[in-house]
Amino acid sequence: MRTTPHQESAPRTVILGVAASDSHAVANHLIAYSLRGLGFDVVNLGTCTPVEEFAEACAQYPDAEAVVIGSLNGHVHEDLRGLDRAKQSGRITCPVVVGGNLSVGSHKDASSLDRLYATGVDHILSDPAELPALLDELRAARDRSAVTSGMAAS
Amino acid sequence: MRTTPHQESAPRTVILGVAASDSHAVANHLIAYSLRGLGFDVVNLGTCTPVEEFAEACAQYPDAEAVVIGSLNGHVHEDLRGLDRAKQSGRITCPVVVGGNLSVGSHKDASSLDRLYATGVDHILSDPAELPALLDELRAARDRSAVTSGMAAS
Amino acid sequence: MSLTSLPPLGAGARTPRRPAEGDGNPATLPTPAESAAYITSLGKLTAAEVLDRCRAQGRVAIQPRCGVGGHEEMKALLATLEAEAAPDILTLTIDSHTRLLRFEEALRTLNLRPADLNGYPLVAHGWRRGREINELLAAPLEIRHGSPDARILFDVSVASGITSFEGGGISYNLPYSKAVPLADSLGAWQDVDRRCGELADHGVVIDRELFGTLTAVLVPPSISLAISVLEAVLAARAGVRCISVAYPQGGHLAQDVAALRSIPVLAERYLPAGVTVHAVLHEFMGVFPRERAHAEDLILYGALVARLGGASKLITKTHQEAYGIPDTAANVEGLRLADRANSPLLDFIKVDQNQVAEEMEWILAEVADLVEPLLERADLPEAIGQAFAQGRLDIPFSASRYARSDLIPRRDAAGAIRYLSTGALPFSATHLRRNEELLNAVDGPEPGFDTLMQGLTGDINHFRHVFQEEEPAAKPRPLIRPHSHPRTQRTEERT
Amino acid sequence: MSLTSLPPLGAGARTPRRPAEGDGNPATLPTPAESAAYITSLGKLTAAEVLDRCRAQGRVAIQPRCGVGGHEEMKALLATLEAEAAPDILTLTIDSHTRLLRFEEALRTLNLRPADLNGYPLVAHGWRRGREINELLAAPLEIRHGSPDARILFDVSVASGITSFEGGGISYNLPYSKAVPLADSLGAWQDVDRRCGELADHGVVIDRELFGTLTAVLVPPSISLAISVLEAVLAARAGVRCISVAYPQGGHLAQDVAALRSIPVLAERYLPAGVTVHAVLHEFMGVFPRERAHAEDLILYGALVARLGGASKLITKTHQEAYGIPDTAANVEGLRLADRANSPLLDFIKVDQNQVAEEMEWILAEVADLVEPLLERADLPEAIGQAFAQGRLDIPFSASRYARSDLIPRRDAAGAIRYLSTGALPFSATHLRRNEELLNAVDGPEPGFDTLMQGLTGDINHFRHVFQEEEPAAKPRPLIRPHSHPRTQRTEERT
Ligand code: B12
Ligand code: B12
Repeated sequence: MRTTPHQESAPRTVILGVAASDSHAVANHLIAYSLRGLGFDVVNLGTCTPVEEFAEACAQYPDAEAVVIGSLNGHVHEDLRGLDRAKQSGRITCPVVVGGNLSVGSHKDASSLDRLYATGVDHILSDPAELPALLDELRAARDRSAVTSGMAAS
Repeated sequence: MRTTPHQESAPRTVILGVAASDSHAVANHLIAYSLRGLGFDVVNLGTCTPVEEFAEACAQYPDAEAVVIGSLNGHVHEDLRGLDRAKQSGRITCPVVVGGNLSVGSHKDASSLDRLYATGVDHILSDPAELPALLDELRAARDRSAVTSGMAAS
Repeated sequence: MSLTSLPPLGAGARTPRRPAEGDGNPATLPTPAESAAYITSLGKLTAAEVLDRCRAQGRVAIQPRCGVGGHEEMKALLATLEAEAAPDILTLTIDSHTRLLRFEEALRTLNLRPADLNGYPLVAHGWRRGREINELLAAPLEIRHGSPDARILFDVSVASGITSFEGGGISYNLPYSKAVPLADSLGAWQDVDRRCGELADHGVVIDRELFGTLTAVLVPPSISLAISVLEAVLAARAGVRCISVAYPQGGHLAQDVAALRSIPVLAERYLPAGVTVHAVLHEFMGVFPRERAHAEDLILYGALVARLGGASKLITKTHQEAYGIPDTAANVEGLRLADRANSPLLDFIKVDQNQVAEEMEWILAEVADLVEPLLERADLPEAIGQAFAQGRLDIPFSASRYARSDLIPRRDAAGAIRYLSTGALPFSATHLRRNEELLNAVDGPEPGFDTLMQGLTGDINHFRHVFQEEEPAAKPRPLIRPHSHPRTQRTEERT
Repeated sequence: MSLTSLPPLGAGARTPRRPAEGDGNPATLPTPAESAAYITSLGKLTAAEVLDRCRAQGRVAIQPRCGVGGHEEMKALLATLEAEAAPDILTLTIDSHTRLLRFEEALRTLNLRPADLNGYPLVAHGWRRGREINELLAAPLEIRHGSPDARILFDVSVASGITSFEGGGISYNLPYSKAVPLADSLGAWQDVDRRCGELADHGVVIDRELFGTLTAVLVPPSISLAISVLEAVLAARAGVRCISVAYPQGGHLAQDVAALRSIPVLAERYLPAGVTVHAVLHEFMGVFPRERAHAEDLILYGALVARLGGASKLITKTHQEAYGIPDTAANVEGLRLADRANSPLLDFIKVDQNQVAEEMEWILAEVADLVEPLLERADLPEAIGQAFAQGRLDIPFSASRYARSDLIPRRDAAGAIRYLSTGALPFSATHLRRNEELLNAVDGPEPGFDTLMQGLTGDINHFRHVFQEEEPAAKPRPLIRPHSHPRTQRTEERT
C-alpha cells in the first residue's frame, strides 16, 4: 500500500517539539504516540524547545519532512522569534507546521495567525488529526519537486 | 404618660392603605397590626385602594391624623394620580405619608421621590418603624397650629 | 386570636371594560380556530411539549419572570435572555394595571413613561405585537400575571400564539385584588379554562399553570396544594389538558421536596386520567436577602429543591429581587445559576428520604382534610366561596376581603412552615396537635402580641436572618405615646 | 509497556541570570528584615492568617488565577476581581518567560506587546510595583508560577510584601521544564524554603503552597500526595511554618474527597507538629468542557468537592478555561459561582462516607508505599532524584526528561483515576491487583495500542464526554500511508 516504493528503506522522519517557554506536554506526548503508531520516525524534542534546538535537530536529521511545533501557553510569537532567520540562513529547510493555542486570551482573531506566517511558519493546523494528511501532502509536494528537478529515479 | 391630655377620649385615627394597582398585602397587614398595637385606631383600606377611596375615608373619618399609603409594585406615580387634585379640592386635608418601593426597577434614584412630592405627597418614609415618630411629629404640629389658631383649650 | 385586618366592605369589583386601544377588541381578534391554526403553523414546540420533553429528560425546565412596558424593550429583553441563558420557556409578565383591568391606566403609562410599567401591557399593545414577539423567539411563552378576571388577556394571548397561561379563580384573586367576589373570579376563570378545552379540540394544548404561590409569604404547603387541587379539578372539568401545579419554595428542604413530590400523588388522587400534571417550583417568593451572594445562594438552593422534588419546571429569581424588577443582566445570571442545578455532576445530592416521607404524609392528609369535603359538593365554585367565607379555606396575609386570614403561619425550630393558628380550617385533632407541639418549641404555649409580631416578622425575614444580614434600623421610640389603653375591640387583637 | 516519549538529552538547564532591568537586582532589594517590617506595617492579614480564619469559620477560601502583562492592566484586573467577587486571597500569576528565567524575553514582550504575556512579569516590573499592587488590595496575594528555580522571583515577591508563594522542587520542575535536573530544582527550592524560615524568625509566616497538581491531566491522587509529602517534609525541615497542600480535582467525587481528607492525616503522620497544613483544591485542571454551561457545572462541582473534602482553599477556574486566559468578567463569574458552594443552605449535601473511607485507605497506603522508603534516607533530595530516575517515583505526561512517565493512568468505569501501568512504582501486590481489576472492567486485560490511545484520549476528555460535547472532527484517513511496518524499536511501544 505504499505509493512511494523508492522510500521503502527510509522511514519518514518528523521533528516534533513544543515552543521555547512552553511546558505543556500532554498533546506533545499524544501526537508523538500517534505519529509513531502510523509508522513515522518521530524525533521528539519535547517541551520548552527554542528555535535553535529545532535548527540543530534539522542538521542532525536532514531527511526530516517537517518540523512540527506545538504551542499552548500563548507565547508562540516570542517563542518563535528567530524562526525566519533560521529559515533564511538555511538552517531549517523543511516546512514548519504549528498548532495549539496561538495567542493569549479567550477571544481569538486571525491576526495572530498572520503574524505567525510572517515569522516563517508554513502551515497552521488546529487539530492534530489533520497532521497525517498534511504530512502526506508535504511529502507528495517534495517528491514532485524532486521529480521536477530530475533528482528522482522512477 | 399622655402628653396631650385633652385627647383622652378621642383615639388617634390613621387611614392606611395600599395604592390602587397594588395588591402587596403583607407590609400593610404588619403596619396595621403594629400601629394598633401602639394604640392607634387604624382605618385600613387594604390593598388596591384608589385615591378616590382614600378621599372617601377622609370624609368618613375627619379626625384622621394622616393618610398612610404603601406602594411596592412600582406604580406609585400613576396610582397616586389625582392626589394633588384631591388635596387642592380639600377632600384630603391631613398629611399624606407614603412608603414602600417607589419606582420600577432595581436601580433607584431620587427623581421618583421628587415626582411624588410634586404629586402632593407630604412625607416619604423608607422604614415603617419610623411611622410612630412621624405621626407624633405631625400630631404635635397639628396641635401647635390648633393653638396658634386659637382652637385649643389648654 | 385573630390578626385579620380586613378592609371595610364597599368598593366593588371593577367590571371588565374593553380596552380603549390595542387589538384586545373582540371584533378584531382571530377566532380560536384561527389562533389554533396560527399556533400550529408557527412550528415551535408548545409549552406543554417542552414540559413533557424536559420531564422525559430528567431536566428541570427553567423560566424567568420578565416584563417591561415598551414593546421594543420587551423584544430586546426576551431576545437577550434567550441568547444568553436559553431558558426552556420564556415569559411575558403583565403589568399590574392590565392585571386589574385598568387598561386606560396601562395605556396612559405606556404612552407617557413606558419604563414606569412593572410589566408588559399586552392588551394595550395588542395581539399583533404579541405575535411579533412570539415569532422572534425559539422558546414558547407563558403569560404570567395576576388577574382575577383574565378573559380579555387570555384572548389576546391566544391570538398571539402563546401556549401557556398562569392563574386560577382563587389563586389569581385572593393575592391580587381586594374586592372581587370569588364567585366572579371563579366564573371568569371557568371561561378561560373552557376556552382551553376548545383550543384542545382544535389541536392546541394550552399549559395552564395554577398559582399555588398565593400570597407568597409563609404559605403552608397544604394550603397551597389544596387550593391548586381545587383549581385543577375545576380546570380539568372545563376541558384543560395540561396543568402545571406551582408551589412556592418555603425554605425548608424536606418540606419543600415533600410538597413537590405530593403533586403527582394528588393528581393521581383527585384528577381525571387524561390530564397531564406537572409540578412547578417558584424559587423563594418571600423576602429575599439583599446581598448579592446571599440572594445567589438562595437561588441555587431553590433550583436544587426543584431538582430533588422532581419538578418539571422552575421559575427563577434574581439577585436583585429585594430591590426591584431586575435588569436583563441580573435575569440572565439568575437563569444561568439556577440551571446549574440541572448539572449531570450533581446526581450524588440526596435528600433525607424519611424526613420527606414524613412531611409528605402530613401534607397529603392536611390537603385531604381541606379539599375532600368540598369535592363532594355538587357546585364546587359555590362550595369554595362559602369555605373561604367561613374560614374552612384560608390564606395568610390576604390581599382580598374574601379570605379571612385567620390562619397565622409560623416557622418551627427547623424553619418549616407550620400553623400557629388554623382559624376554622377543618384539620383533624392530630394535625392540630402536631402543629402546636412543633411551634411550642419556638415561642412557648401562649405567645403575647409582641412576641408574636416579632416572631412573625422574623419568620418573614427568615433568609435575611440565615445570612445574618443587618436588620433594618431598630424601631425608634415614639416621641409622643398615642392613646395608651387601646379600645376594647383592638384589645382582642392583642391577646 | 511504555508510552514514554522522552526528548533526547542535550539541551542543558538554563542557569539563572539576573534580569537586565526591574528591581530584581539583589543590590536594590530590601533585606528580609526590611521586607518583614514592611509586611507587618501593611496591616493586612497574611495569606496564612486568612487561611486560618477561613478554616475556623468552616468557609473554603476562594482564590482566582489571574495575571496579565501590563502593570496598569494587572492593577485593574485585581481591583475589579476584589470589588466584584471579593476573593479571600488574590493572585499574581507569573508569565512563563519569567518562570523559566527568560527575563529578557519577558522584558522584551512587556515593552513591545504586554498583552502577549500569559502572566505578570513581576521580576521585570520590580518590587516597587509589586508593593503598589499589594497596597491597592485588601486581600493578601499569592505568587503562582511554575519556576524550577524561583529564587529571584521569591525575593522580589517578598520585597513586594506578598505572603504566599506556590511551588516546590519537584512540582515546579517536572511539569514546568524539560531539562532542569531535580538536584538543581530541589536545591533552589530549599533556598526559598530557608528564606521562609528566616522570615518566620522576623515574625512573618509565608504560606507555601505545594503544586500537587503536577501535570494536571489524570494525575493519580497518591502520586500527587506523595510528592507533596516529600516537598512538605523538605519545606518543614528548612523552616517553613505554613504549608498548603494542593490537590487537583480528578473528577471522581469520592476519590477527590478522600484525597483532600487524606491531607490532614498525612500531615499528622509525616510532618513535625509545629507546621500548619492546609488542604487546597485546584478546580479541575485537565481538559475543560467548551460550552459555558458545562464549564460552569464543572466549576460548581469542583467547589462542592472542596467543601466536602474540608479544603481550606479553592483555586477557581472560569468558563473560558478551554479557550484561553479568561477575561476579567469570566474570572469574576467563576469566583462567584464557586463561592456558592460556601452557602449555609447546602449543609444537607453529603458524600458517601463508606466509599470515601475505602478510597482513603488505598490512597494512604499507596502514599506510604511511595514515600516511606525515601523518608528513611539521610539525603532526601538525593533519594528523590534517584527514585525518579529509577521510576520508583513517576508522573504521567512529564514535561521533563527527569521523570520517566512510565506511569500510565486510566479512569475506571466510575471515572476514578487508576494506574494502568505503574512502571517501577513500589506498590504492594494488593494495590497492583486492585488497579488491574478496576481497569480490566474498562478495556479488558490486554488492550492494544489503538484501544489504549483511544481510551487515554477519552479519559483526558472525560468531562467533554460527560457533557456529550461534540468530538473534534474525526481523524481523517491519511492520503499517503507512511512506512507501513514501523521499525522494531517503535513496535515495542505499540503492544
Ligand atoms: C411577596 C411578594 C409578592 C406577593 C404578594 C402577596 C400579597 N398579596 O401580599 C405576590 C407574589 C402576589 C407578588 C406579586 C407582585 N409583585 Co411582588 N413581591 C413580593 C416580595 C417577594 C416580598 C414583599 C413582601 O411581602 N415583603 C414583606 C413586607 C413586610 O415587606 P415589603 O413589602 O418589602 O415592605 C417593606 C418596605 O417596602 C416598607 N414598606 C412597605 N409598605 C410601606 C408603607 C409605608 C407607609 C412605609 C413607611 C413603609 C412601607 O416596609 C416593609 C418592611 O421593611 C417582593 C420582593 C422582596 N422584597 O423580596 C416582591 C416585589 C415587591 N414585587 C414586585 C412586583 C413587581 C410584583 C408584581 C407587580 C409582579 C411583577 N410584575 O413582577 C405583582 C403585584 C401585582 C399587583 N397588582 O400589585 C416587585 C416590585 C418591583 C419594583 N418596584 O421595581 C418586587 C420588589 C419584586 C421584584 N424584585 O421584582 N409579590
Ligand atoms: C493541563 C494544562 C496545564 C498543565 C500542563 C501540564 C504539562 N506539563 O503538560 C499545567 C497545570 C502545568 C499548566 C500550566 C500552564 N498553563 Co495550562 N493548561 C492546561 C489545560 C487545562 C489542558 C491542556 C492539555 O493538556 N490538554 C490536553 C491536550 C491533549 O490537548 P491540548 O493541549 O489542549 O491541545 C489540543 C490542541 O491545542 C491541539 N494541539 C496541541 N498541540 C498541538 C500541536 C500541533 C502541531 C497541532 C496541529 C495541534 C496541537 O491538539 C490538542 C487536542 O485537541 C489547558 C486548558 C484546557 N484546554 O482545558 C490549559 C492552558 C493551555 N494553559 C494555559 C496557560 C496560560 C498555562 C500557564 C502559562 C499558566 C498560566 N499563565 O495560566 C502554564 C504554562 C507554563 C509554561 N511554561 O508553559 C492556557 C493558555 C492560555 C492562552 N493561550 O491564552 C490554557 C488554555 C488555560 C487557560 N484557559 O488559561 N497547564
